[in-house]
Amino acid sequence: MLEFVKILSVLILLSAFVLMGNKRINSYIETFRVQSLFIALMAGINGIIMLRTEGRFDLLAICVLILVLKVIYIPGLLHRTYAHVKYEVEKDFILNIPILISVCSGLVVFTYFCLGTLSSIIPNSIILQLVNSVSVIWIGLFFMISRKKAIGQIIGFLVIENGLFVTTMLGTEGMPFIVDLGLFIDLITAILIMGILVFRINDLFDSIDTDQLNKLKG
Amino acid sequence: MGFILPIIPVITVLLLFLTRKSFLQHIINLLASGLLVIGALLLTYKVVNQGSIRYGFLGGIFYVDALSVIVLDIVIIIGLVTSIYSVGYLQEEIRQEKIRPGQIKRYYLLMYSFIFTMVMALTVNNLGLMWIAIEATTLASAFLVGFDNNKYALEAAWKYVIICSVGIAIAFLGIILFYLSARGVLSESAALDWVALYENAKSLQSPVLRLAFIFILVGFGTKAGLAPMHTWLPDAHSQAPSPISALLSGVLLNSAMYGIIRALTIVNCNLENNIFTGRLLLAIGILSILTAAIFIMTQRDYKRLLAYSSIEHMGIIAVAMGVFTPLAVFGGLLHMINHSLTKSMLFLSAGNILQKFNTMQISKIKGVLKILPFSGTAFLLGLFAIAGTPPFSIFSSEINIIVALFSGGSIWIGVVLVLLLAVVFAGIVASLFRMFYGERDQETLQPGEINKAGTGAIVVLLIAITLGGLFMPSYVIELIYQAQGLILGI
Amino acid sequence: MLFYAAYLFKSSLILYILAALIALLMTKNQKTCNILVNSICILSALLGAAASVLKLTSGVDTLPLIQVHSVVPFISISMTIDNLSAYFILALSILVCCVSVYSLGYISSYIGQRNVALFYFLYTTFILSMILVLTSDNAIFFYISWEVMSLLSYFLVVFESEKSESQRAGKLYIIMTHLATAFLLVGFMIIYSYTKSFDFGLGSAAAIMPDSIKNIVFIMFLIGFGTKAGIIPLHIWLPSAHPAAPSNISALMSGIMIKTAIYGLIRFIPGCLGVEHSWWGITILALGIVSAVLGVAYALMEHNIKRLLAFSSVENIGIILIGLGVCFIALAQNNQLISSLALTAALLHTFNHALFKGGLFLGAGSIQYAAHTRDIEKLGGLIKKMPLTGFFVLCFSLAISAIVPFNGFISEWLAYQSLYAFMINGETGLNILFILAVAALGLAGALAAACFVKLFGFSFLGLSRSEQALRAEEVPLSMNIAMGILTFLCLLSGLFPLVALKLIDPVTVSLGGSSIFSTLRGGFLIVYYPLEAAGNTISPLIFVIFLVIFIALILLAARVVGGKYLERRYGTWDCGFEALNSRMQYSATGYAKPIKIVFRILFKPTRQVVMEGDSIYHPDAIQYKTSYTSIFVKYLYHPILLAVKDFAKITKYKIQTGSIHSYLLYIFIAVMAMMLYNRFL
Amino acid sequence: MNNVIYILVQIVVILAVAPLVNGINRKVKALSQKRKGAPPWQMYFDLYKLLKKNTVVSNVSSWVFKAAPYIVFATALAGALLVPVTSKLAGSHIPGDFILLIYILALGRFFMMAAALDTGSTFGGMGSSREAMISSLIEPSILVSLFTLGLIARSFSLPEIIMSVQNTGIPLSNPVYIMVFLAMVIVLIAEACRIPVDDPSTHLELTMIHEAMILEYSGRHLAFMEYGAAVKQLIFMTLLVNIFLPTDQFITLSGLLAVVLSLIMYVLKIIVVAMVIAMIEIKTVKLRLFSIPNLAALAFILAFLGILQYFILGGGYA
Repeated sequence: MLEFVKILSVLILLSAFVLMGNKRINSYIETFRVQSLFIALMAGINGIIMLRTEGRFDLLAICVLILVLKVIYIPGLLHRTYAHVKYEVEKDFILNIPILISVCSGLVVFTYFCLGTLSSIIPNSIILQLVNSVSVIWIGLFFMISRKKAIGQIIGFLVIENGLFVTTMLGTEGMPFIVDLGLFIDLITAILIMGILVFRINDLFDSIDTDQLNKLKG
Repeated sequence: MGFILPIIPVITVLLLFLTRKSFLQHIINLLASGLLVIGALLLTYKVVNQGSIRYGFLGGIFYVDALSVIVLDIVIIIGLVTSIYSVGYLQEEIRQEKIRPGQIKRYYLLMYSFIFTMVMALTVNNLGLMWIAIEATTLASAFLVGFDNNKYALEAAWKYVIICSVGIAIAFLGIILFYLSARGVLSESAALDWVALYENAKSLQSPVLRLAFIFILVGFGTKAGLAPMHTWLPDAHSQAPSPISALLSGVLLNSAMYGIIRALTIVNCNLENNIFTGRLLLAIGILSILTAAIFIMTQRDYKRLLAYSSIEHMGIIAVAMGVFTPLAVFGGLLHMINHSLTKSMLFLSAGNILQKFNTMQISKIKGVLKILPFSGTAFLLGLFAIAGTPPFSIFSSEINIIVALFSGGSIWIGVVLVLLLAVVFAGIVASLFRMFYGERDQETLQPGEINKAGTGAIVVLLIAITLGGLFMPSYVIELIYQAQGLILGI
Repeated sequence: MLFYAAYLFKSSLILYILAALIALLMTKNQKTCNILVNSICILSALLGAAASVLKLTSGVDTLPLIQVHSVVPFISISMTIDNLSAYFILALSILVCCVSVYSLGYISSYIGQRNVALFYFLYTTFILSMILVLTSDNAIFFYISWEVMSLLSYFLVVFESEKSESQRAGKLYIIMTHLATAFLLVGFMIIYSYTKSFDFGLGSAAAIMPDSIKNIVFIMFLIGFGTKAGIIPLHIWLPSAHPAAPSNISALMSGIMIKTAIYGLIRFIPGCLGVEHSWWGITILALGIVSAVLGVAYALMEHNIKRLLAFSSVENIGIILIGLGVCFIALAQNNQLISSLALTAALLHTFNHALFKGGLFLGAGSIQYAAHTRDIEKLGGLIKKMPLTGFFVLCFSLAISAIVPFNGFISEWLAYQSLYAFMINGETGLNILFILAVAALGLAGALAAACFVKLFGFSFLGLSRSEQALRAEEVPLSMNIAMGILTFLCLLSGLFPLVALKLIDPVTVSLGGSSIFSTLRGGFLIVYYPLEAAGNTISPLIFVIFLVIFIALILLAARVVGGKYLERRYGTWDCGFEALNSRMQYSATGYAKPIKIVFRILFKPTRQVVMEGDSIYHPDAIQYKTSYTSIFVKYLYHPILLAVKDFAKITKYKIQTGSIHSYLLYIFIAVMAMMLYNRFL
Repeated sequence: MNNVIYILVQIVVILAVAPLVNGINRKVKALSQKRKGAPPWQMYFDLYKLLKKNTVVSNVSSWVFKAAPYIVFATALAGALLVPVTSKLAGSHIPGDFILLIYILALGRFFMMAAALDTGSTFGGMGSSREAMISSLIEPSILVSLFTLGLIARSFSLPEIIMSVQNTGIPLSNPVYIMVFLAMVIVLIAEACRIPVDDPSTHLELTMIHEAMILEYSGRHLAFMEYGAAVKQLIFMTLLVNIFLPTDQFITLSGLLAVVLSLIMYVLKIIVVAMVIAMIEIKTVKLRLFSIPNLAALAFILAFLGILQYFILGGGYA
């Protein structure tokens, strides 16, 4: 059953790549939705295992939370936000897709290389997942760097958070429940705040292109 | 006694929700900050006498010791000063019709939730919860930064939220690795309890810890405004309302630095030396000071200048922690205190200047000393203080750090530090001093202080930092020594 | 006796503090504040002088005064007074006494105009800080008081803050001095890293530190103290800062404050490091030569009296440094007699310069008080309006030009003697430097004479060149009394040099030198030096007596031979054109022009002539503008400043681009870099 | 007692000889111009006459103007005390060395320059400023040359120097002395305001320096100014003849006769030097003001080379 977990972690990484390959904001959101779904599954599997072994529900609860929040609520919220703000088709990313993709793969290799120091003390199965999830974080960060639109950056941030979730669920044991809970609350508020800010930006700047946010320099 | 500290802000927030009259809101604000100070002082007294305190309830997540109390006191005292200042500040803003009376409520709500998050961050003993609280500080203060709701403020807020969230996320990765490094050593519940971690530091897995420290350094470093993660800081500090800038600079940075110090303690204890952490911290610290020096030299906006000077001082503290000798740690902690007092004083007096002249452009301002005799003088002296000129208090901590550097063998870093500090001073003088002198050219401005109470607070701070340079109250020193012991594991 | 010294000294300190407090309290009642503060200052200055004389004559070296330790590590107040500090405090006290007498009248013109109370607060604390600098025996405390001194003097420089020149001067001053202080701090810290102590455990560092480090520390001290002393090329703050301050403050700054740097050099380099390499002394000597000549050369070009005086301070610092340099070389070759002889020359000149330069600045103050201008070109004929001031300024001018019978001559003569004593048996390479030093002293002396003929002649003699000079009248008595005392002291220590030398001798002895006093044979009135060479003897007093006799005889002869003295007053010869007016007089610019042209390499003089009118052959008016630029500012400071500024401006926008993407990229890179570091650890 | 005699001799001889030098100088010049010229002792008459005349004082001027002549003259005399005209009396001398001499003369010069500014006349200022330039340029040469001699004689006092020279054979036979001698000649010309530096016999504002300074003086003031200048000139000549052309060592006998003899020798030497100077003045033309620095530089180089040689040869002259 742990095999599923491994596969899922790979799938999550893949979804990150796919996200990087996307061109349109709507498709960002969808890809994110899919990625969150994978994570929910992963949490579910781990949860079942944990329920069997230790009889703890918290991971299952987290699974539910993820489903509710990240698969349903947040993408919907983003869709709505995006629907409100002005929308014109334009090239959203600073480099072209192939280069971005190759950079991402480079990131994965880099992460693997840098986590090499741990190989002696942590079982390989965990290293694999660790590498995958950490690379997801870097890819998310890189996504934020590479996208101009505000919403693109929110998505990137969400991907980073996803990466963090996956990392928390390394192996069988997750973080203490309260921490995960706090993480969720923070996440929600963060997204809300960012959403509100996006509205305001759109009001004041008539665009959500963050390249226009460059008045403060020096 | 400590557990009331988080509660007071919560109650305040609830009360503020209920009240409608701005008058009442001011009263509540003052009362709350006063109560906080009393509570904090009692707590400090207790800690000084009986060392660390752990509270049983909520699974014992509340924990206070000398280190957290130092930062806590800073938070609450600066909080008091700011709240006193805010009253006059907000009234003046309303008089100038920059904000609507309705916004006062929002202001206080945000401010107290901000304070609440910071108090939380400083009173929990669980790295995870501390992280949550610190992340929450970003969220609470985001709208405060964007409070003026113009293009610039909004841009600043956006950058603030994005960059800090990203940074903090990276810090969380570090915390996960901490957790991972404790696999098989500690039970799950205790695996993030930093006391437990500290006690079993020797048996944690070093390679994981090293990675963890890197992520935590970058993550909390972002909040603490260390270069090259500092980029949000000048924007946020310059665009936020002045009292909030004071809070950000005097308090928020320290709480972030607190997180780094906690992690640092464990990692050094585990590695049994400070070579690894020392190099990273020294590099980042010196880089921060250098960056600040470059930016201060040709700065045109006085609030930005102050912000960069905050970066510089965080850098100094980082250097102190990197050296990690008793003297250095002592100096670092002392520097935390002195810097927050001085810097918040500067931001508050800058706020007066801003409200008087309605510009942040240095070149547009003349004759501050004539128009604002008190806050102008405070600002001038404060600048000398912040640049590390004796007899002000920042000098006394800087000298400790420098001595530590030189006696710790890293002479050349010491030389670089001293010269960089001098350059920063030169930069401040060169770019900022012209606004103090000369006749006032705007006839519309009539001399005289606005915001009397606030100015009073400023003057009190000024006196504090002037005397603090030569004579510290001995129990403060006692407290610092305790914290130093905790950090060094003596 | 020693007990009394400490007692007196402490009481004078307390009095200064009292004065400061009184100044703060009496913001309303400025007149009484003026009188009260000054009288207290005079009293405490006298106490201080008495204390230091007692100390110097007591024969005991160090006398600990105050020890207060604060809870903060390394922050402690610890004051000790030894012979060196006692000597400098003596100079300080004498000058402070006179300046305070002067201020009684001088500041009365400020009453109502400016915040006199604030001024006096700064004034007294400034004096206090200088005393702390001179008495602190702990490096950190020294550093603190040094910085406080700079800070207070900065506030005094910008006291007349509405003038943009004061602001610029203040900015330049505080920046330069703070940068210099950083070097000092580095020096102290490096010493600390070896000795692990901040006390002036004199000579303690010498044993432990390796040579290379000692050299570095020496350079640090040289830069640090050199800037405060205003040696060329670190002098640029000085000619702008001294004129900006009120004149009585300029007197203190030029008379004492820049001497604290000399104090520091003597205290730390022989005292703490121990001089082992001759090149230290050689460097200082060379710097001294350059400062002496260039300083006075620039002074000659100035037409603002106070700028002129400031530049001449640079010259005198140069002369002092020549003495110090010789002293250090002698120490390096441990030739005690010559070293102490040279040190005596330096210290004596320090003292003398405090007297006459203080006096000259007071004179400049009186001129401004009376004529409301510092521009020589606008003055003239003042000696008829204000004869006393004129006479005193004349005496100071003679003294500073090292002309017999005033005190300046004695110290320069001693400098010559020490050079000579060295050359008798020094090695060739050094001797060439010494000869250059001799030439430099001569040139500096002559140029100084020219410079002060210009100052005196153009401001006091001839016709008044402006309205306000015409309307000038004699200044209040107190101001003249102050200058009178200083003149008297100049003459006294010029005629009876041994008075001063007796006080210097303990200093040189306590600094490990051998007493030159044992070799001062002859009567009390004659300075007599049998060195290895045959004795060189001078006695100014005898020559003054001769001069008086001769003048008497001449008058007598004239009376006898030429009969009664009949004088006819008539206009100056005007070549038969219409009567002479003030605009026909020679101008100060014209006066300095020959030398400007001779030394044009230093000044890069520029001029522009504008002919107004239709034909250039019959111009209605001719405008003649001339100016000069200091080569140091032009070729040393401006380039550096510009480079730094441009660098900062460019990098500023390169780093803080305003684009959030680049900001995120920084974080990204930071993490990656650290992870790599960790990987390769 | 000795001192009294010494002082008297000094004063008398110097006062007596000083005007003669100018006279001879003028005479030689006159002859060279195929003129008969005034007798050599003309200047005595002039001084006497000036003393008897009553004086005109500019109504612009102050006490400095009137004090200056006396101070100039007095300082010149005081300086004269330091430069023994004969070494036969120099056994006892009054305390003072050549540095004192230079700075005493500086006192006189200071007042002369100041007084020139006192009348507010353009000529005065011009002369004063030129004097300032020349004096400051020539000062290093004087000091360095005398330092050299002082080093050789191991003493700064001029009598000692003169004594020491006498037992080194013929001074002008060794390079050090030659260099210093040449330097001193230039110094003398500059200090005595002679062509090519200055032209004492002109009143053309383009050329005059010293004359411009004392232009406003008349009557007894002028007399003392002139006399002072003459004395000063004689001081430098005396240095020259007694140091570089010593003759006293050839006078073997002692007592009063020796003194008289050496004084006669001295006067002869002075006359010769005066003539030589006159010849130089005849042969050269007045330099442009701004080529005088070159002359001064030459003097300094000579002096510097002199002392350099002294050091290189290891000071083996004493």
